[in-house]
Amino acid sequence: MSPELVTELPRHLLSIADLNHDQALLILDTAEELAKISDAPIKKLPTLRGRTIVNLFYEDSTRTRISFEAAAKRLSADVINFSAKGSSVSKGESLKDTALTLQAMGADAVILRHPESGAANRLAGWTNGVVINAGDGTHEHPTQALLDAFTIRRHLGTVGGDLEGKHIAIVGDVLHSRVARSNVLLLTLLGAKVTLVAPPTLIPVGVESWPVQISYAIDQVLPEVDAVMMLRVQSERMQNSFFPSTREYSRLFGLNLDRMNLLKNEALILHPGPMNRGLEISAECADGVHSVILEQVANGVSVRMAVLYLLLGGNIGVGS
Amino acid sequence: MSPELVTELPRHLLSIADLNHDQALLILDTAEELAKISDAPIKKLPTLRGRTIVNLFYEDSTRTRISFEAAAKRLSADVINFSAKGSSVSKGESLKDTALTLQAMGADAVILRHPESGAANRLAGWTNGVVINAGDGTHEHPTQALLDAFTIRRHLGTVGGDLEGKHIAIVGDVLHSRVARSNVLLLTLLGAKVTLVAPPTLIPVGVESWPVQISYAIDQVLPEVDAVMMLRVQSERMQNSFFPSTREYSRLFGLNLDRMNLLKNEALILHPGPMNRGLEISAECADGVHSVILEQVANGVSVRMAVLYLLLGGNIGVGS
Amino acid sequence: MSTYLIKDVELVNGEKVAIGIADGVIAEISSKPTGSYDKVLDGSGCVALPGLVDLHTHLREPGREDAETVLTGTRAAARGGYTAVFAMANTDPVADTAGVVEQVVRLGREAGWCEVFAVGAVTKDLAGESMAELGAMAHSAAQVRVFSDDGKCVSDSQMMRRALEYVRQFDGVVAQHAQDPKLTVNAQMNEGSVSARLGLRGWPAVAEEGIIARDVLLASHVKSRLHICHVSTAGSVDIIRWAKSRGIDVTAEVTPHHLLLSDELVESYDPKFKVNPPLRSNEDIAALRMGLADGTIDIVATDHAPHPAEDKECEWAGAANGMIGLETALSVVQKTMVDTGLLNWSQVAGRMSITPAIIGRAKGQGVALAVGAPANICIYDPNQSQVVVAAEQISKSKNTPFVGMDLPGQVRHVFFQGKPTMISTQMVAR
Amino acid sequence: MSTYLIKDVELVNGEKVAIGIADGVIAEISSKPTGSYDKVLDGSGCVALPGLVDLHTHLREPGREDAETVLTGTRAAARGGYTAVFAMANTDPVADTAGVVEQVVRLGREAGWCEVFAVGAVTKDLAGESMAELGAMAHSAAQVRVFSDDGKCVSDSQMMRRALEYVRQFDGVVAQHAQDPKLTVNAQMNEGSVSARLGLRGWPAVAEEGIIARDVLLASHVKSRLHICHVSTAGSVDIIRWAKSRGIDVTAEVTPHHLLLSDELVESYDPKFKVNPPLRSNEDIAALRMGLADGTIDIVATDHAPHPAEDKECEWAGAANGMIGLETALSVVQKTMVDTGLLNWSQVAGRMSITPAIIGRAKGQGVALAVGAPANICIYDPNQSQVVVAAEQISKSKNTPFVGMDLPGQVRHVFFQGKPTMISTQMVAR
Repeated sequence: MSPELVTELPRHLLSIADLNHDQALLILDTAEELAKISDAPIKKLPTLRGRTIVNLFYEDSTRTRISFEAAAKRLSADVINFSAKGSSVSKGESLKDTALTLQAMGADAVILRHPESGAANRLAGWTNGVVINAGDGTHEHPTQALLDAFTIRRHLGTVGGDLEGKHIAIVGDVLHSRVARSNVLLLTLLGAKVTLVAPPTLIPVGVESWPVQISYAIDQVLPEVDAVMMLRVQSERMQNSFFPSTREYSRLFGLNLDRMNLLKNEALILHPGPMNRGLEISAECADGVHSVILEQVANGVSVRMAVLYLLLGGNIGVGS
Repeated sequence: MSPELVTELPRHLLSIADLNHDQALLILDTAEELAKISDAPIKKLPTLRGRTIVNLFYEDSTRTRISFEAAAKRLSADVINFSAKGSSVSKGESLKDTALTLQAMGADAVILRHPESGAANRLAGWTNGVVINAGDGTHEHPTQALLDAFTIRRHLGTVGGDLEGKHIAIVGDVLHSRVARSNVLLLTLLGAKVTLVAPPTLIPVGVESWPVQISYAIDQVLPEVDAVMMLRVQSERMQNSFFPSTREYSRLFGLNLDRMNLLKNEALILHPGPMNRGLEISAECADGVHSVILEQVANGVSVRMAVLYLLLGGNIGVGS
Repeated sequence: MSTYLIKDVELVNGEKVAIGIADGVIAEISSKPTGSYDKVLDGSGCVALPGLVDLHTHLREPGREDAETVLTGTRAAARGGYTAVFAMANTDPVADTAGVVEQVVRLGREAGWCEVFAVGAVTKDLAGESMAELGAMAHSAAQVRVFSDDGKCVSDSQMMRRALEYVRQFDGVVAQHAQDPKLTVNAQMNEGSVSARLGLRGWPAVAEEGIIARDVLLASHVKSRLHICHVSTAGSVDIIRWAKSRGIDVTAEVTPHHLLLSDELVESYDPKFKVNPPLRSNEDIAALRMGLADGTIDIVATDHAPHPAEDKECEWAGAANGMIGLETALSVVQKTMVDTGLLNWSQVAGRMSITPAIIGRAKGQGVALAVGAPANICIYDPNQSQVVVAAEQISKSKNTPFVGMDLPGQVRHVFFQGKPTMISTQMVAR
Repeated sequence: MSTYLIKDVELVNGEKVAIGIADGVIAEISSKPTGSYDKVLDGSGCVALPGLVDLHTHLREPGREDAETVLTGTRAAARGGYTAVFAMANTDPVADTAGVVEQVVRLGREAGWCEVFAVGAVTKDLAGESMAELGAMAHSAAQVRVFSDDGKCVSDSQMMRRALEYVRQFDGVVAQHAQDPKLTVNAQMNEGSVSARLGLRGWPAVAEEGIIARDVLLASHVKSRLHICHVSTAGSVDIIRWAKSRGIDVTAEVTPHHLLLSDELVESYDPKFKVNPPLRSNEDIAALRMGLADGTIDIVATDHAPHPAEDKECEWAGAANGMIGLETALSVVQKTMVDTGLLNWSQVAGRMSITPAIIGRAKGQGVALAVGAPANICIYDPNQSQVVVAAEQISKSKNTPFVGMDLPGQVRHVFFQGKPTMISTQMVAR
């Protein structure tokens, strides 16, 4: 892997839209390389020794924070966890002041999870360090999409290749899902066909400009896809009449045993977690033969290592 | 007074609109005749001996009920007071059943006060007796208008004549006022010019079809009128934002000493009562030299005697 | 199943034919019929229409069987020439679950007088606060496609938006009762010169028009299908015309009573003229007729609203809103639209049968008469006339505003799925 | 009072003249001036406009003097060529009493940079629940004629109706901030393809358009005067055009920023582009320009909304809505409307001075330049251009969205009631 390739990546990872096809593949390929380390007896590379990475989390997300932390530590970086409460919206310390503070403390990278869309973009404007978006509001969650694509490629694609010709359904609350936004961008960037399945209330107005198909009939879509990604649905959406009841949502859009049987044999079931078992996905599906949900978690560490490696590694090659 | 004239009146007195110019004058002239009885030592005529008149009051109005009762008794009729609670709206005995009951009891006339517009019209369809509207909702109160016209004529008009050329302002909550509706009809029928003065919120949409002028500036109107009739304003109208506050209402539309001084010397101040002193009228005005408010009350009995006499008296002449 | 031949009847294009009916379908339409039929009926002087379809009927069952039942209401519908009605959701319990809509459809099928489609409530208990299980109703045996809180307006704009979006997934339509509740608190009649005189609280046209304007804009924004119930004002017609010119997917209905009766009738204070939306001005009536003629208003729907006598024999404010209309609808349309030259019979068939069936996705209904089509037929004699007598209405309730009026036309024969429901103006026992 | 002669300036009709100013009025307009004057100013290359009138300015005083004061805001207005501004009511305390509106007008008079008219709140504390004492404000020394809850919508339709009716008694106008609150809970930007991509909660066009549609219908029903603040969507333009074609007494304004900036700028997530109503699509911008050109939109108003830096230096959702605009308004109008050939200078004078003064009943303002007219004059050089620098804005707040843009034109001299507030692009000390 040459230094030239590494420098192709953008400075920050704020959105999948910042990546082109080759850059996306580079991350996936690097993750494949780095995944081997996880299988090695000593799961550690010295690449980021002496670098300081801050996990700046304005939302609780143990799963994502630990994944980034593990990834950083396997690259020998120093990790500082900063669980911030509040935001400008709720009048805590301002994000800008926090950013300047972290920079003064010498943070090389800030991994930001924030309840407001665009927070990572704002942060990137206030800091010299690298900013990695670990989920901003209902905007994007690029490393989740990368780990999803990584997982799908491992099962359905070719090593080093993309997802050309694959058909993936994303089912559920697309409107409020940063996972869906990043995945739509990444999966289509990699050549896959994407179908969104959701009640029309949970699909954003303006979706016409997205390179996807829309369906309201999950039973018609499932037999045709190579993978189905179930999105978490928050039951409080009911109160805003996005749907009448969790019962109806589950009946119309939930993945259950009958529907799982509509899938092709080799089709995958993904879920970014945490799951609402019994709402968007039944236990049989979550734990069944199609499910790669736990693999997604494992792959998350590799993909995040790749991202940290490529954004922070500078001119240090793998294994150097 | 010939029997022919008497039979010219409509069967019921539901609305001033049922009267023509001559009929209205007949009532006023008859009231003048009957008023003399009030000055006689024995204030009683045998005209309606043996007749039964029911005061059917669905609203508390001691003032109007007593006035009708006195009028009926001076004509020797038997009076039954029936204070009904509720209506079809609030699910008491239905007005129709009450009407049929009264008819079965031999009532010759029903004097109806009711919170709903049109109740008198409905009653007239269910009974053989005479119906006199003593105020129905926000529709009409014909005897009030007759007593107002009677009072004005006594001061400003000619005996036996009408109100041709007189200019009368009606100030206040025209929208909700049955007094205003009856007065607009009667005063203009008698040749007077009528100007309504009120905030636009308290003038009904559709007023363009009324034979009146509209003004929002009481100070401009007062110097021009021969009489000003102040309407009762209910302070709860404020809650529905017909006006912002009683303070502002009073400042913009209330009759106070300064405004009273704008009146011509001979101009009259009328009020149908009960007054909200300090809101639509100040004490100085209510009790001042222009006020004929107490005369209105006294004249009410004469006018109501005339109405009962003419509607129920059949072919029995005055004093027979 | 008996077979029938209706002779000497005119099609809507004026062609004189005989129509043969066998096995539930139209077996032949011909000037020289060749089939043999069990019974021959006289169609002379009559026009043959596809069975009428009413998109807006209150059958009152379950809950107010004292006013109407599915059986009595559909029988009245058959008498009026209808072969399908859409039963509104404001029953007790409200038709806001799969169970109730399936029950209503089943009662209709058992009664056998015409087809009953159920309208589902948009919000639970018509309360306007949370969405009913529209999907459950759509996917139930009742196959609901029309959703309405009729009688109440879906006034919360966000709720209306969500409902419009949500029904798109099963090709549904939200039928809006357009009435801004804030502008019509305790409203009694059209706000205008008559209400000013009568002292009855006004129901301003803007309360209808403002909601329609908002809803066409919402439908446009979320690209959904919207239907406007009982349009009653000139301004509403204007707004719908504007919306259609912008390509917005909106349809609209007008009732027979709004085509004929004006608010001047309220001068009597007789609640038989009390209806919601209220009777409007003569200018409104003229605009409604023009709107129906030019297609701005797509259909006629009755808003048949039965009420027992005691709910009308009281003072105006205490009386119930509503008028029955199934049995007189076609006659009123003839009087207001056909005899005035505004519509021909082909257009009447469109506005009272074909288009309502399309809006409601009523399969097998509203099909133009043709060989092989379902035998849902209304044979109507426009040359008769009759004075409306309340007691002669076969609806369980008698609250017709047309009582005493001389209305043209008479339904002579009606076939529903190949079986007669009326022959020679007489109901056929089921 | 010194006398002035502005030489070699063009009138809006292209005529080259000199304008003499004495005793607060225009003493002469002539190609060969005869009077003698204390000072002579160069007007070459400039067009002479009547002093601009802004119907929509947030001066923030009382209550948010950290963002702007009457003094700083009117000074910024003078720099932008304005001789009158209408100060919006959403101060703290709210301008919902005679006391506050009189205070604001008095502060304006003391500052002396331009005339300040106070806008009164429609409802007490802008809460939308009960009517403020509109009559008291109208009859106060401030002589309020424009009433607005700007920043909040008078969303209750009955309240809006009453307000429209009530202000008719003193020839007032209700200026509506059209925003259906139900459709815009926590809304962040225009709802469309950009919001879909950015994951920012949508502020749908229909939330503005639905209120405008309702309000023009209300104004029509009660025959009152309505003004629509900061129109931002193509649909709104269409509705207002429709309303005007029906003779409804409605006027409307557009802001400079809605004429120039689109929602694509939000891709930066930089809150300097956060404003309410939000920046819209390019189709909307095109429609707004056409609407302003053809008179559907009557005027340009700035919605000058100063905010301190900390209210913008945060994540998008936490940032305040609003942009300053007084100092750049004329340049933006030149760029979007004049340089594009959509308006000539005479029409600019109409839309930025004469008509806003008429709508606001601002006596002595918005008077076309003529001998004897009040000397409220803006001498503007359309041939200059300048890059907008935030720090150079003299408003107390620097939140201009135009920062870094090269805008045409420069205000050279401004006279307010015969006294210069700006000479040769320099503010004149008061």
